[in-house]
Amino acid sequence: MSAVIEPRKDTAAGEPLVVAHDLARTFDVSPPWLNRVLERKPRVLLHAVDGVSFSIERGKTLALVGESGCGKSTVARLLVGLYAPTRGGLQFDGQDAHAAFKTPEGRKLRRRIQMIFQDPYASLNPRWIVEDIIGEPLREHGILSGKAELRERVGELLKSVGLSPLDMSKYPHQFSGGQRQRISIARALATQPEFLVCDEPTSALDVSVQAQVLNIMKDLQREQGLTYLFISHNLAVVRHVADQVGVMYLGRLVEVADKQKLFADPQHPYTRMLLDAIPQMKHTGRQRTPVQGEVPNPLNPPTGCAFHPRCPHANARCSAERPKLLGIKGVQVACHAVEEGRL
Amino acid sequence: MIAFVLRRLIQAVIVMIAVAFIAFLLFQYVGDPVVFLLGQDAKPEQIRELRAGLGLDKPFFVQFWHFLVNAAQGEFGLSLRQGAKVSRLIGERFPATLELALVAAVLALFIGIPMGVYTALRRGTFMSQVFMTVSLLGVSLPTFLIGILLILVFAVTLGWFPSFGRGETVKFGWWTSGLFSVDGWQHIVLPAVTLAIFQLTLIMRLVRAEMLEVLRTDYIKFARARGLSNRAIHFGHALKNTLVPVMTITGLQLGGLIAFAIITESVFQWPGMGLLFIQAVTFADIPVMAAYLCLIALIFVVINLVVDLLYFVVDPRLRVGKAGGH
Amino acid sequence: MTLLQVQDLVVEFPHRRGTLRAIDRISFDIAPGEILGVVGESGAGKSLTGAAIIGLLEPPGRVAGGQILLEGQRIDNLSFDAMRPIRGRKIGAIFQDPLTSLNPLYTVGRQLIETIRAHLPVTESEARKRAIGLLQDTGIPAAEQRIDHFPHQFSGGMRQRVVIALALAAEPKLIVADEPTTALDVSIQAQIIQLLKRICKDRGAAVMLITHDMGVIAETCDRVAVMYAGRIAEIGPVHEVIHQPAHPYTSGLMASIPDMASDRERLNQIDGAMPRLNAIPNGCAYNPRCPRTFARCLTERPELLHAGATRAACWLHDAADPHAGQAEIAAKHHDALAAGERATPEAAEPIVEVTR
Amino acid sequence: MKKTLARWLDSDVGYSFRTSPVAMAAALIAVVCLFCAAFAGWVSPHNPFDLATLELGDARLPPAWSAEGSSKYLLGTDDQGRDILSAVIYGARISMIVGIVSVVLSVVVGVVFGLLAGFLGGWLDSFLMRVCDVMLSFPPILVALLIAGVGRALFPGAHESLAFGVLIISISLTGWVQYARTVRGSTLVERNKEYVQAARVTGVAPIRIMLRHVLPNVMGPVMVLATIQVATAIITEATLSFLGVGVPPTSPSLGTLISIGNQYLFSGEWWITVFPGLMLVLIALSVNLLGDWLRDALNPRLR
Amino acid sequence: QTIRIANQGDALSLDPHSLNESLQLSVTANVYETLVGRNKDLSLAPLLATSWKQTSPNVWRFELRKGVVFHDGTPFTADDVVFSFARAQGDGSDMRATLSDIKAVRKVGDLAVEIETNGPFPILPDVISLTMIMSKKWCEENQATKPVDRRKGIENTASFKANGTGPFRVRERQPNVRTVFTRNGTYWGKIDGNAQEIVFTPIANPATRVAALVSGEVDVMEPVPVQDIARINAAPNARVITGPEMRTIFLGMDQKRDELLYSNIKGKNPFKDKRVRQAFYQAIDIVGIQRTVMRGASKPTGLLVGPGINGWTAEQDKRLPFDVEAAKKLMAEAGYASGFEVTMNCPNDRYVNDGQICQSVAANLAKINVKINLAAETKGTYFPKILRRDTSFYMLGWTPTTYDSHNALSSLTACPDDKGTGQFNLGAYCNPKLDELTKKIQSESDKAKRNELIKEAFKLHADDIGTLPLHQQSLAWGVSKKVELVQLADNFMYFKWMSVKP
Ligand SMILES: Nc1ncnc2c1ncn2[C@@H]1O[C@H](COP(=O)(O)OP(=O)(O)OP(=O)(O)O)[C@@H](O)[C@H]1O
Ligand SMILES: Nc1ncnc2c1ncn2[C@@H]1O[C@H](COP(=O)(O)OP(=O)(O)OP(=O)(O)O)[C@@H](O)[C@H]1O
Ligand SMILES: [Mg+2]
Ligand SMILES: [Mg+2]
Ligand code: NI
Repeated sequence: MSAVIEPRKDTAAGEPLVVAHDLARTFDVSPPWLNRVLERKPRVLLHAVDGVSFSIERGKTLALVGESGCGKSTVARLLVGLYAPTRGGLQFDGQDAHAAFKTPEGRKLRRRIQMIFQDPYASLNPRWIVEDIIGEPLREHGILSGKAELRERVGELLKSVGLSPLDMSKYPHQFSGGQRQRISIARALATQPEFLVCDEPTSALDVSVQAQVLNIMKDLQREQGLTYLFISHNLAVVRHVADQVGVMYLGRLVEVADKQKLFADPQHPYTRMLLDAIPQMKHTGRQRTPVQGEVPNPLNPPTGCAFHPRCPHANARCSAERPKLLGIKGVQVACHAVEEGRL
Repeated sequence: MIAFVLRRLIQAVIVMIAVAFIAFLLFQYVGDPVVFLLGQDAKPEQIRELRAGLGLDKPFFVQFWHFLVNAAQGEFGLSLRQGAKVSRLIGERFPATLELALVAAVLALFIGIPMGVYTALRRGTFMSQVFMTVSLLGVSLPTFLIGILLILVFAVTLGWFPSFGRGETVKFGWWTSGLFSVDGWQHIVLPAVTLAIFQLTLIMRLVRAEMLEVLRTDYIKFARARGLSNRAIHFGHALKNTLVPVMTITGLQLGGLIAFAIITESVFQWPGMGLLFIQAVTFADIPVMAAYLCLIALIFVVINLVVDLLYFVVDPRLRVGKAGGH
Repeated sequence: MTLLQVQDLVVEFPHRRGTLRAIDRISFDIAPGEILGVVGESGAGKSLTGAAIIGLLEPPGRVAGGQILLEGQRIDNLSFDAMRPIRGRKIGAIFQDPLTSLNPLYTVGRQLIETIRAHLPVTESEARKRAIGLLQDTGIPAAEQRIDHFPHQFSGGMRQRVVIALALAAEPKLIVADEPTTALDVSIQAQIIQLLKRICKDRGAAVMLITHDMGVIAETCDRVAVMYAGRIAEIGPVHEVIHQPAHPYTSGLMASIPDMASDRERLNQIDGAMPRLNAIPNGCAYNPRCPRTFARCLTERPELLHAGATRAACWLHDAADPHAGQAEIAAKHHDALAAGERATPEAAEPIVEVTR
Repeated sequence: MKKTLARWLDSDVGYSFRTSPVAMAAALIAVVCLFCAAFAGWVSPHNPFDLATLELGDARLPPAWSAEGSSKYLLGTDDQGRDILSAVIYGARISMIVGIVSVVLSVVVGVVFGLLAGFLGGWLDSFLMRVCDVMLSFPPILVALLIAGVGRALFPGAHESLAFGVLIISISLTGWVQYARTVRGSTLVERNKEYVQAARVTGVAPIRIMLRHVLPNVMGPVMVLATIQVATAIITEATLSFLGVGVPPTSPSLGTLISIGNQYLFSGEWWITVFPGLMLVLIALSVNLLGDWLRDALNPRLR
Repeated sequence: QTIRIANQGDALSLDPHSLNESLQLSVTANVYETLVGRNKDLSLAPLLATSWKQTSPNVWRFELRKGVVFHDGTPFTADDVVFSFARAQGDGSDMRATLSDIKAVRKVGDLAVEIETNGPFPILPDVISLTMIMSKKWCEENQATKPVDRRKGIENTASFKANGTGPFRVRERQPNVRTVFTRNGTYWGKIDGNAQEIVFTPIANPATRVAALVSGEVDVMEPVPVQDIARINAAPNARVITGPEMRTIFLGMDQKRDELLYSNIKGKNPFKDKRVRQAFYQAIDIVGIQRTVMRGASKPTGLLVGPGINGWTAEQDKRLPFDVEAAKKLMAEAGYASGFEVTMNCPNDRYVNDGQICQSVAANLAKINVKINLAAETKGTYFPKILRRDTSFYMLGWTPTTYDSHNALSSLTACPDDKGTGQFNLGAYCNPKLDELTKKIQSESDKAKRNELIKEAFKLHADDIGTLPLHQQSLAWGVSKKVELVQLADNFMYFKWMSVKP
């Protein structure tokens, strides 16, 4: 390693870098106004994210897990400013991020916040070669301007994700799924952001490359105090990278806990089911127990606790009253059963 | 759906008013109708009198207001030259133009689309190069030249098709149709081909370009993997996915066919609106032009509306109000 | 008795600056009712192998050598039309990104019925009945209604099940499933894996399952092939490959899996990167990264050699020329790696360079 | 210069150019046409626009190779005694300027409006699309008459110098709509794709996203339309000239020559229309073939 | 025996009073008849009037034909004549202008009428040769007592149906598509031709018209583009009948303004100098134009009227010689040795090869260093422009509708006033002596004396070089070899003289 990495001076661990307060995002999926008037249909709102609060300390990682469609990506997009929140707010480094995105200063902020997208292929412009794709943030923020310099830097970035600098002049479609994902990781790392939102960054990578990438991310975190929001379906990975884990269900956080606690002693019934469904390396040919029941329709979410139709411990209260996220036994859980000590 | 249509119709009215307004602005420059209304021996006071009688001496906005008021009552006034109700004149001519445009459009679509598909599938082969090149003749020769050449070859030399007119027509109420007699079909062939040639080239090239994109998509690959026949893949799956841009352009072109078949109609003496319009322009027949332009605006609005509705038919993702999974 | 036999398959991408050999002489076979897992470095050529089997390499890619035999018959040299009845009917495929594999303009039912009728001599209504049955088989509730829905009306997991239903529509003998569960949460993943297993058991179909999830492999497969740089590094029964890997790459791979039990700060990793396809070193493709390289590895390409229950392409297992006598060039290096510590950071490829 | 050319020839696009005989032939034709047009004065044997040199007596001579032809006029003369060869060369110059400039103008306007409408959406979208509807309803002929009328009212006596402007503006004014509608449609799809969002997250300004990301991905149909429209614009120009709002008949464009010659098709003077027609076909051909090639070459997936 | 006729346009309506336009009148003249008609040589012929005479300077008496019935069977009487003249002079009629000199029409018996004029009016029979007689009864029954008024536009039956006394009846009428005529079995006279049915179709495009004739889809068509005459004559089944036409094409110059509107000469008007006008005249190679542009189908002229018009004489119809050198000298004398620039306005779809003629003229004038900026445009914009006199140099064609030179003199050469005299004298040429002569001609009833006056007037104008006469274009009708017909110089097409060879 040629360059000596100095830890950032202003890194005061313990102070939250990102604070999401009651973040919510609804999508208006209702038909146009005139249609509604004529056909007497109500507005249809989809609560993709419905009041999510968390904070991430500088240099730490919060992982989000949960079913497909529970709103993880929406949270991610809210954090990077792709969506404006319908409710709630986001503080980044003490300032209101969404207000800042709108100002010219927002560009500077953009540089500090980056995102790795869920679908690597879709997030790469099919008509650009890799050099331009990875170089874009560098150019946009005026970090590097010389063509040669830029090339060199892109080469380094490619190498760091296990690709060759010689791949620079290829187009995205000439890569395999995992290679594309690595390209989008390299792009996100290009501006050396402080906060990185990773939406399933390693889903298409084989374990060895995944290990490399995760190690890089860890190294960066250690050396530069990078902060991550990490979304993944792979609980083993989550367990490895996260400091804290948030479990989402239908637009809400149902449990937030330190990873040790969460994996050792899951509280919410959904978390428990999820952990049960992890495939095990040790026992080849074992049958797993998937979470029972169908995924609820987000347009018409169940009343009360959204999980109650699938929950073995549900009672009348669960179907009537929506549980709040409460601190119980050192973790935050939103479950009446846990609150009442039925579990 | 109804609401969608309703909204578009409201917009259509606005568009038509705008068109009428611009049309009236135009009329200051297309000539003076009075010059053509009276014979060469007319006395100046007769001319003045006629001008006043027609209201042509009034300020622009007054004339426009009168037009709007009349138009709102469904009355577009009288043709200055023909002295007949404009609505009747256009009504007489509309079926001819519409039939011609439709036949041409069908021709263009039914030849253009398969050719587009073929050239996309056999990209780079000799035959597709030939198609691509030859089709260019259709756009690089002016319509009047193509029309005359067709007449020269098929009417004069070979004597296969008649060179002018609409042939026998059958009357259904106010609608006259030439499509119910052999004679009528013979007459429509040459003008329809002339009109279609340009569209054909455009459609073929557009389909090819879109097909090339679509053929690379995952669902085409997957359709292949499912062992579907080539026909099902190319025409069922790939083609349908190219339709959105193709429909947009075809819609615009069909509107163009109806609206601006002027040259073809005059070459083949096709008794349609284009012929009426070109005469109206030469004689500065303001009411005819105004009504015609409004009608064209309406046609475009309707066609664009139909195209937008067809989007819904073709692409279920655009259908509102039926949202399922998410 | 084998269902599919791949012999010395070579896939190339002719490019104007030389030909890219993406798959270099791989051989393996699959028996009926068997699930063969395929794992390996990303970019190793797993998807291309699948595409080559079903004859759908994207141009300019092409099969440049070797042969693919299905039930003893060559299928790699068949024309598009001759291949058509085989696709779907004998080989079903699920691509790496199943979410875009459905034509958005047609209902799920139409696509199913069309596939069924392309292969089986049934009437429309029979096909429809069958399609509903398939959807039910894949665990889609209320299949009678859902069959008339469009793909965008399904959730991601359900869409994937539809794709599987399509791949199964004509009861193929072989299913090539390319990362069918990536990007799905564990719960849906479990459902899909169950489904695949059931099909193998019930119908005796074979599955080639490409995935990165070792958990899935362990749970599902009978045998595993490990690919590296366009070649097969190791192939053998799943338990042996996972727990007693014979090839150094496989060992590295297995060591890289994040362990639910351990709490180490860093994961084990194989340092370096897979070589670019047109810069594969002589001899063993893995030799630059291999902790146990010796002279022969640099010059001679190893074929698959028996190594216990598995077969590995590694000279370590050459019975005729046992490696014991050879000096291992990088033994020390390997020891450090095996100890779970990262080799000296200087030796590693530079990670993101920080120059603030 | 040499180096950049060499580098270009070595690039991907350059390579596909080198290996496509069709593209090279088309480029050759285009270069020859451009050269002739640019240096019309040197290339052509006569100056067809100089009325003093016209001899009525030499009118309607057939090409030099036929019996009555004169070696003075290689491709014959038209009804005014104009040398067809020279007229074609000079006419091509006018036509190419009109055709290319007006298409470029309408593409630029149409693409900008289409991008804005599609990318920004909202009332701007509705407004621009209704403007399109209005514009669609007007035949270019009428628009040209309007502009010519206004132009002449503003600058009386500036007929010839005005003609070009009027032509180009009126063709573009009606031409941009198609581009706008097509681009808008594709932009609506494209703007929601993740690579555009990725650029947003990176902090790329919306203008640059539109131009650098969205634009190249929506140019496919635009290229099809544009290359075809070059020919159409040239023909429209002929029609407009006929109505008297185009170039004056004493300096005929290709289109004008064709429509003049069109009257003589029956009477056997085919060369008056055939040679300009051929020239027009050649121009259209080279533009379209180059366009086809470029579209394919710029699409990385088709290489 | 059906004859199919194609013309470039269609009659706008069947109402014979609705439009004073030669095609309109030519078509309706087959259905309706006038009191006075014309022979094949354009001399006056008795039609519904058997004879006429001037009973006093201001009064003419017409004896009407006996035994004539309209197509619907109503007998023709003096009432119909009185009614028809009232109709033609009334609101909405376009024939009003031609009849403005008529004071009253009186019935003087069942079969005689008297027409009183405002002053002595020697050419009355010529003037009324286009006023067609309708049936009073029929018009009243069909609410068609007035022609369609464009302002109010109440359309009436006379627009679509016709009930005249003529040799042909209208059987079917589809405006702008076709009109079918059949022979009138109850016609009072003898019909020379054998045509039983006439199908009249408008075909606007000249090339299409030619094609239709050559391919045998029509039997007669008009006009033939001059360049296609040879081609049609070479065709096995058709020929072209050409003949002189009464329209004269000429160029006019602005001779009034002190500075030309469109020229580079500032502060003076070169066209005020006769030498310049003469130089222009002599620089124009009209024979060359006749040979190349008109392909022989024109007759170069030195007068503003052609043969067939009363007052035309062969001896006066002489041009100044074509002489570029002389023209150059004249230009130099006038002080324009190096020429000047002027804009020439020209229609491009009104007269035969009008655009090309202008181009050739421009090329001719280039030889005397005059640079012509040619503004050729469609008639729709051209005529309003030049009628505003917004021009310096223009082209015009003129047919005297009265078949008399006076019409040309008063419209084209008289000093313009605001009552309509000199209305088409767009260059505002003005010679008071000529005006005086014109007035005299108006009321002189002695034919010989009158012709002398006309001659004198033309001489004055020619000496002034007030206009640059070019030529009379020829009529060119394309006719199938099977068809025989008579071509008239006024371009009227009478079906009664058409026959089909068996
Ligand atoms: N732009 C949008 N318009 C309407 N609905 C949306 C939009 N984006 C997301 N949704 C809906 O919001 C919900 C949450 O979506 P999101 O993409 O955040 O899920 P996710 O947790 O990331 O799922 P996955 O694991 O499958 O990626 C889904 O029901 C989705 O359909
Ligand atoms: N069109 C192409 N042109 C050039 N090279 C290609 C093309 N498609 C794939 N490749 C190369 O072929 C190699 C194998 O690709 P393949 O998609 O089979 O990988 P994979 O094993 O499926 O990887 P992943 O696990 O990341 O999906 C890759 O290194 C890729 O770069
Ligand atoms: Mg997501
Ligand atoms: Mg893959
Ligand atoms: Ni190492």
